[in-house]
Amino acid sequence: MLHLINKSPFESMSLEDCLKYANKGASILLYEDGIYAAMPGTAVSERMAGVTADYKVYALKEDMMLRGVDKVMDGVTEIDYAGFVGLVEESKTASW
Amino acid sequence: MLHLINKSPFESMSLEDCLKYANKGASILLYEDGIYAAMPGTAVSERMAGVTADYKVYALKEDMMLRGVDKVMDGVTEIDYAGFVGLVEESKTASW
Amino acid sequence: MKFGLLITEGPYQHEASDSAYQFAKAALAKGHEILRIFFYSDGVLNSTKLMDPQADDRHIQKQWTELSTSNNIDVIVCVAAAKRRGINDDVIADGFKIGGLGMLTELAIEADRLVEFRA
Amino acid sequence: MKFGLLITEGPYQHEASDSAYQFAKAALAKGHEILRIFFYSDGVLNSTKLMDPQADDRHIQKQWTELSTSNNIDVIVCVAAAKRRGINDDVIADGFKIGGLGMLTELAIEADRLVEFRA
Amino acid sequence: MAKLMVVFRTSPYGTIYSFEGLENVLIMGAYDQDVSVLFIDDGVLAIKKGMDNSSTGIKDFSPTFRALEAYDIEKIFIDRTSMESRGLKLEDLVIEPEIIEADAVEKMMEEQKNFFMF
Amino acid sequence: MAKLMVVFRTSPYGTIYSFEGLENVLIMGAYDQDVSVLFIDDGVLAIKKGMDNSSTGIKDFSPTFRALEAYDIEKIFIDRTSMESRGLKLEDLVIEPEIIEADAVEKMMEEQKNFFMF
Repeated sequence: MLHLINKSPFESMSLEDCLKYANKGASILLYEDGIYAAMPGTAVSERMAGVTADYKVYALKEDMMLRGVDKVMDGVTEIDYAGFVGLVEESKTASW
Repeated sequence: MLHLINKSPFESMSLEDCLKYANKGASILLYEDGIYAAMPGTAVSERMAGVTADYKVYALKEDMMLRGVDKVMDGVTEIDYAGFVGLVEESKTASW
Repeated sequence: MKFGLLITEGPYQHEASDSAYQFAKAALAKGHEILRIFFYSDGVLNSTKLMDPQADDRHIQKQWTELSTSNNIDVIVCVAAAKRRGINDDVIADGFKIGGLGMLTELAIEADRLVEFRA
Repeated sequence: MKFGLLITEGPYQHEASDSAYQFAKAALAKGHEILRIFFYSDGVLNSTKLMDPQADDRHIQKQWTELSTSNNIDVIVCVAAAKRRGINDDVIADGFKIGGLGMLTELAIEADRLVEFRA
Repeated sequence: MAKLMVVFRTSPYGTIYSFEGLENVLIMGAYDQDVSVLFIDDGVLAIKKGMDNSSTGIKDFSPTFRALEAYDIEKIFIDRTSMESRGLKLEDLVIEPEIIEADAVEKMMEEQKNFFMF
Repeated sequence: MAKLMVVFRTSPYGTIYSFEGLENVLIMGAYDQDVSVLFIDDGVLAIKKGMDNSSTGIKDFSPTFRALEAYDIEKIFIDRTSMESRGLKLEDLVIEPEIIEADAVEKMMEEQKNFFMF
């Protein structure tokens, strides 16, 4: 399953909600304001390190650029919209 | 100051954000989906007991009725829209 | 007291319009003056006369028009926010006026209390 | 693959429309078929031809119209959601059609993948 | 018959999603498919008993959930932790969904042809 | 002169609030009032350096924040904890607000004739 997260981890529980149901090994794509979960050195980085150990975590490059987020933390893979489409080819998607 | 909270405490950090800035003794009005913070017996009830010790916490009766929330936890005062207007008469308001 | 209201969400999608309407009625009932109701962001969508909800639902635009005309309240739709959302003179209902964002600053200067209904 | 897209937020207010548009372009570029793009909830507001954003901003309705007509994609605006938000035949732009909610169920039955762009 | 599911995960009234999600379920019921409904997170609040819209005029749609069976939609599930963390028991709800555990949710989603989240 | 303030508390682009809040600040600058701007919570992300809209076409409004001084708006503040918890330092921002502590925020709001939150 591919889980889509588009809300800031500092304001919304949507990522935590998703993690209650997502089985280990599932894919999680951070896009729109979900990007902020992948920024290095934040108050959620330690939590996110645990998430990247259990899930395949991606961040959408176009939304990173728009927000001035030029790098993501270790364990997160940057992909573009073509990569987003590729993930959807592989799995059903849940939008949180 | 009167702080207005209209989001579910299970999904949004807006109440916690507000509490970072609100000095003890300030008023907090829970309305719309903010009502759920005042429901007894939930996962946030213990946290809310601490909040009611430090702040004057109100819940909007009309939004309780709409949601089928027929009672609020100890320490929270039910008010109607006339009471909401009364709180605004007393203080400036911040909408979170 | 002199109240000003700011509404930044669209009708039906979010409860903000409903809450603001109930608040306005309660404020008037307590003898307060509402200087202006200002619609910004998706709030501008409250003003379209094309709104046509189900018969058993409230009609949010008509509620505002009735409140505005019977209490002589200035109800302003921000022109910049309206244009990008497809609200213009062709669709705006009676009781609403399209106005500049400066009218929000003026409201903040004049009102004793500004109350914001937002997401 | 056969894709279906569901969009439930209005233009400009939320990034959902922009993301869905970029996704649709990328899916077409990879050779996928988009069976239908369905606008529900505030998503219906993407369809108004009265939309008039600032000159230096993207024009979201025109983007959809261009995508729809040049790729022959079925772009449907839910009639129930549209009516309560003031979207009807008077304001709907070329490339969009107003349709019943059943067309969303049909899309879910037909599409290999349904992707939802929401708040 | 395609397996289709609607997942309710937002609270009612504050936003319209659960109401319009319900409209979607009712239409799906007319298509003779294998339709399921699942309540998780704040979505469980949409089926709480005792809603009363008399003081606001906002449309109360909770009675319509009771009509789901009349639309031949009988596979209705609720996540236990979502319900319990909001202080709700089955007798607090206008319908009686089957309780499932959180780790069954993703599998249930995977089994569908497609699903919606509202 | 009335004391007026705009508080930015939402992240940019995901929703339009910070962009339309900025439009509001610029208009306020034309009214010869005592205007302040405060960044808290996710609002601090609106003034992050390095934004690049070339791949999406969504309007990049961060350069406009740099124009605030030209509009005679010089009282610009940022909450330390909001900035630090998002891994940001002053040099990461397109403007240089004055850093304040969280317990000063409510007092700053109280001192205004009125304020807006976006």
